[in-house]
Amino acid sequence: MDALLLQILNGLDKGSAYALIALGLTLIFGTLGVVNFAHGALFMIGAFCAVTFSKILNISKITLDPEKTNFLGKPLEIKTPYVIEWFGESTGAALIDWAVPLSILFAIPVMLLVGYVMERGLIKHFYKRPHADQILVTFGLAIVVGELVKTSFGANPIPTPAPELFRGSFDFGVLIGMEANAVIYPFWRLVYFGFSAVVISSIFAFLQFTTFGMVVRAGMADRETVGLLGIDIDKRFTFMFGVAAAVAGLAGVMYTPINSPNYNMGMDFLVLSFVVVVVGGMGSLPGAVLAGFMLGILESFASMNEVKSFFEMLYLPSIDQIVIYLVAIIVLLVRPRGLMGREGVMED
Amino acid sequence: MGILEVQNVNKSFGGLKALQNVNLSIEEGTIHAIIGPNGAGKSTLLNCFVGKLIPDTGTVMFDGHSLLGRKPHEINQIGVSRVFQTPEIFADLTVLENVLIPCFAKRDGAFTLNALTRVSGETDVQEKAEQMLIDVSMQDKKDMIASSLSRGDKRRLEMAMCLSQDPKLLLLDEPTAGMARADTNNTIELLAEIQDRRHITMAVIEHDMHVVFSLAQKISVLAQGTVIVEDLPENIKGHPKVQEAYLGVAAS
Amino acid sequence: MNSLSKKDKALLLFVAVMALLAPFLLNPFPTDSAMAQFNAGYPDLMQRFAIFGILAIGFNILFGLTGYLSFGHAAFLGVGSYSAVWMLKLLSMNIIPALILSVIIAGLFSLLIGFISLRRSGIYFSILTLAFAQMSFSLAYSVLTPITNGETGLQLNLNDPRILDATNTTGNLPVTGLFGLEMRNTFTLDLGAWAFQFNVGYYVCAAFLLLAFYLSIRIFRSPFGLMLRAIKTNQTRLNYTGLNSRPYTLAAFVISGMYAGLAGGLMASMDPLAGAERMQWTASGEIVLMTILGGTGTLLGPVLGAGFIKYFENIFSKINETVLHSWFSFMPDGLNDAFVWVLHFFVGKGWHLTLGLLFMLIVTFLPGGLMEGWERIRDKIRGGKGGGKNPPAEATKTPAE
Amino acid sequence: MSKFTRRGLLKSSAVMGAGMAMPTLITSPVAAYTNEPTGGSVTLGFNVPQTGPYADEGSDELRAYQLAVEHLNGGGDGGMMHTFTSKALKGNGILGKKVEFVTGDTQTKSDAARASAKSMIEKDGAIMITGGSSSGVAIAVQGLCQEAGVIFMAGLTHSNDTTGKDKKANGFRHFFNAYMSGAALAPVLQNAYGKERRAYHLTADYSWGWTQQESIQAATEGIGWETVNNVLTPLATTDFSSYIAPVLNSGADVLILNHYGGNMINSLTSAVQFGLRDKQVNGKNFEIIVPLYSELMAKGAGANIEGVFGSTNWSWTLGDEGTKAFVKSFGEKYGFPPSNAAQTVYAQTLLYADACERAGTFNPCGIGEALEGFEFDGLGNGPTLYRKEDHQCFKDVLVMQGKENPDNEYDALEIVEVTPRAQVEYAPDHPMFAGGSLGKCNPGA
Repeated sequence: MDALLLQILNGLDKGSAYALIALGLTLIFGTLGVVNFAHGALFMIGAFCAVTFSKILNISKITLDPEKTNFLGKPLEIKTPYVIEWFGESTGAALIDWAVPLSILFAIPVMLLVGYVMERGLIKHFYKRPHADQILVTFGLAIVVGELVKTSFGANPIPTPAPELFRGSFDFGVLIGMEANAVIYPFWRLVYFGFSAVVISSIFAFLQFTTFGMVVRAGMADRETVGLLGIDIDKRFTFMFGVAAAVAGLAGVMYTPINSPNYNMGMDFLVLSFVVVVVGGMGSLPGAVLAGFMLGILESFASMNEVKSFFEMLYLPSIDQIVIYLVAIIVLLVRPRGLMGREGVMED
Repeated sequence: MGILEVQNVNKSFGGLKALQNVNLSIEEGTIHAIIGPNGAGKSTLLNCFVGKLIPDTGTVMFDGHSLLGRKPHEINQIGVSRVFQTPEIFADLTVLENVLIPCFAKRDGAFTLNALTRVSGETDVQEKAEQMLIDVSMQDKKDMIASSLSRGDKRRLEMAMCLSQDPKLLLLDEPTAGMARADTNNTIELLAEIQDRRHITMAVIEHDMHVVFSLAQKISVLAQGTVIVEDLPENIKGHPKVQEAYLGVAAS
Repeated sequence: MNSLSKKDKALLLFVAVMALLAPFLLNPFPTDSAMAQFNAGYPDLMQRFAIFGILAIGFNILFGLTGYLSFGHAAFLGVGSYSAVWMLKLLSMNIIPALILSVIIAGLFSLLIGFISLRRSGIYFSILTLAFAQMSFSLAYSVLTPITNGETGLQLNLNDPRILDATNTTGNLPVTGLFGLEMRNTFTLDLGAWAFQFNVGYYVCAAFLLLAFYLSIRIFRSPFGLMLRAIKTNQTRLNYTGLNSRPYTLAAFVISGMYAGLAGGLMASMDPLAGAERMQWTASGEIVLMTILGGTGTLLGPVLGAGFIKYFENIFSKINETVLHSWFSFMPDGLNDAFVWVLHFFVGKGWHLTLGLLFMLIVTFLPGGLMEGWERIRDKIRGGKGGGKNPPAEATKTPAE
Repeated sequence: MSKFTRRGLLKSSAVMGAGMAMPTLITSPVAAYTNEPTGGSVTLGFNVPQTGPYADEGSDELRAYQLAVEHLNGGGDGGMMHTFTSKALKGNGILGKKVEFVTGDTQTKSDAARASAKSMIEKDGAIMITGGSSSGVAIAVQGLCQEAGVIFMAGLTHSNDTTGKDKKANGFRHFFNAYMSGAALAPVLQNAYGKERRAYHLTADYSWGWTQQESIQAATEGIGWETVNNVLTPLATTDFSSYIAPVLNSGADVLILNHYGGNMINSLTSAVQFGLRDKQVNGKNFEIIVPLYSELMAKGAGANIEGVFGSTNWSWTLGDEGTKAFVKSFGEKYGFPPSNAAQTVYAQTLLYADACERAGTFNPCGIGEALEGFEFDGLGNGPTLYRKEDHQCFKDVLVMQGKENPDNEYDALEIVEVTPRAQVEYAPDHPMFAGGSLGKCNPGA
């Protein structure tokens, strides 16, 4: 029971990352009709916003320590971050410690700008082109962005820890009346889950309850008609592209303490997020979220030893290697348009 | 016995009864028009003929075969062709290729792995297709990409594609919808000419009364999912039931 | 040969001449010159051009004609390779049985996957094929290691049975051959400052490329090919024309799967190792990119696209700073360093960056891929009188600004 | 100007007669071995990952290779050439020929690595291939070099198979292996954590992971530890939470992570997040072990590695003369200390060149003989042997521990113990290495 609960928590956590990325991807599909292979890159850019921000906070004044020497026998350089110089030891250290959450403030404008530039500068020219061309150009963009990040930050993962306050874990089991140590869960992962819940519900609320959102939804359903009503739908779609980029970016920012970011993380998530979107059904936002959480939870279950040995008895060893794809196949065979897909979206 | 016999067909979508006890008989060699106000069930009925929809109850017999449960391509194989409201053609292919495809389908059936012969070497099919284009006077446009044709030419091409299969029954779903007057008249002429020369049975769904009364030899009036009148054109004009059905609609 | 039109015969002849003269054409720079780095006329890369050309031609029969975008085609390449290596291990170092088995197994495998995946269309089909290929990759890398040798890839061993071959007493692995003709044999022609390499394996691959290309022309021009193109443009009309699209798409899928199997078999025949990575989604993606880059639905485009990507992968990745310095050695030091500094982002470990940029540039400015570029150049040369009767389908689309 | 010589396997040359349209073909004598250098230079092929997750490791290897070439050609301060016990190298290239090199990208994929190595051999006339950052690649390229008839000096490869079931006569490995990691770690672990421990393994689900898990399990069971479970994790896993979560309730009090690179960074980060190291199980502190360390992994894992034990091939913090000389010349050229991958490939390049000098030829068979059973010192790690039977190198192995509060990013690991060579030696027919044979050396041609 406690093992199941643990894996449900894990699944929700993985699912939140999948859902956030898939949500942005579906927004772009739905509003602009563009297959965006650079969406994983947006996630990665978000993560590197956090890295950059913490690097900025760590810009240091260098003084030489005449007593100590470095490995070459030269005087040792002592680095004091300017924020500590300026704000004092405690405030400065706290700022550095809170780099990841603080970088959200940094990432939102950056991601909106990235989204805007990407849509106006490139994607716009590909609305009427075949999906294959869109794939090629966005994939090219993803490679370029990845390589630029690699050139500036290297290929090795960069540790970006959560604030001291959220490091480590707490006993979730005790909270719900189980025995001690039964369900231990890391703080930050809970923060991540909570954060994504807030982002997802804000997006839905925005689309559901604001006039802007309603127009966008109407545009997703029937772009031409809304255009005929004299509404400049293009501007709104550009904005939605920015929003989708920001959602992916924020998912990336908050993900950095869970896994140290590297330049290739976008590609790792790219294929998976496409599977999530398609299993959810093309053009359906709730579908994307639902599929994200469903695949996250199933993936977690599949890694349980009991589940693995059960499938091994059925001559399906290493079920955790293939679970996502197997589920995708089954869902698509049972439900032709995924969980909640609309008819006619990307079916030809 | 008509070539197409529809008996007691019912079809509902959720609570909405789209067709109720529809009976219809289309005589071989005639042009039969199905008219009715918007929402009368004309398109639903047509879709039941071609395998796109399956009626809840009732039978649709064509030339001795039941059409129910057959897929569109199977229904075509037994001699039913269809013209769509907006022409469904192979937009990326040339006009000639558009006509070649039905000719091959007629000759080779639903699937043939004919991968190593040359299209241009299949002289029988080529000749047939070219002749068809001459028949609809499009031979000078045979190398154009179909998407670049005018709307009237697209309709003409679609008919040529259907006719090249020598169908026993040609279904036309609002063949003149959205056409300019001149194009409409051309289409009427074309259909009349085809009828004259080939004696193909046609079922026409049409809004435009000018088209209906220029062509039809018999007319069925559909209202609220049932056939209210089936008669010769001259008897349909001024028929009280028809007036009743169209009142309000006709007024606007 | 009445089977091809004059134009197609000319095209086939052109490809044949190019393939025959590739060792010269791909080696334009003298061996000792600084530009020799750009030479691609060595056996391994020429073999790869031919093999990936076959792969892309096959993929184009599916994607270019029917519009069904398979994102899992690398699985068939991998299956073909594994089958071929197993034949080389068990039966004989002669590549013929290996190639036959790889085509058959890839055909069967694609029949199975195609049968299931083709129940859906559009992106749903793409994801189904992707899922199957990723499952194949994951399993080949891990649990199927007894069959695939996982991480390392399936290799030959000294103590493999090879029941048809004479016992090997040399203490070295036998080499692949075609009835005694060794694939690795290379004849080097030193002509002045140039050295041209003629490799048996390459010419075997080139022969298969020509065969594959020839078959692809036949398919393109056949009624079957016409039906496939019809599927791409309007399935509704096709169905109302009495044709069942499923067997057509499945046949195209299996044919292109067999092409991929042949390519995989040839890869294993040239270099007897089958790695699991050739089934990964990135490998499938590469096939898609090759085809789009070259020109989807054109006969020659996919071959060009394949050559383009393989050229960058193998040539640009090998240009390092030392090579750059040697190119600009005629410049004064500061300028030399500046040039090297700028260029080093695009070569060596930066070759991905160049590739990504070129993808973007080509698709933005040449909507029809490399073939469109080729046609534009040809039209320029002909001074506008070209154009031809059948403008490419792409020409009707709005070009990017 | 770089010069690239290219030689095929069947040698022919054509002489262009002045003004003659037809070349006259004259068959020249068959070369004695593949890519026999004929000009004034010799080309080495450095095949390292330049794209993908191990690109930084590849860059570090390339730096070391360039340094080695510089030293071989008499440039720089000569580095470890002066501390090397064999004095055959004179700083005038190899056998009087200037050393040149070509580089390629393995992409950490067997296929790409082989393609890259082939192009070096076929196009650039490379006489030796070296490098790499994973066992799969090393084994694949080693096989290729055996077939092509050139020497392969494996880079970073830790799997037992490289000099076990997949060993080849033309291939040599300077790096240590999984068995050695286990043998070196076991006594340290026993000292630190006692004899009664229950270990839970998470293992990357491919052949390197399996051989390391097998080796570590055998070594830890040798000191009385119990193995609770071994769970295989897919290579593509990025979030290990679902594998880490059940560990705490499994009754285990030690977690062993048989992961490398990004996998290891992510699994260790997850394990620390789940608070495993703050817990007490069976009345003992819960511990984590990472059998194979690298400097880049330590850097990527950040503070999470504090106190975690592992092993490496070499460390720049060693105090011997060879290490000092190498760290000095590397540090002065690049501004930071070298990684153990860098030292491995540097030492190998020198060893290869030295073997050529001692053998008096570039013929792979001659070089093989010169390297087989070769004993030397002065390249770091103390007295070292290249064993004849399996071409595995035997030398001291370092047990490392993550440092608390490191001074800088290059100082994240500290040496806990230098395990003497005798302790990590094993018989050539040890069951973990059984099943293959070297075969005969192949000079190609």
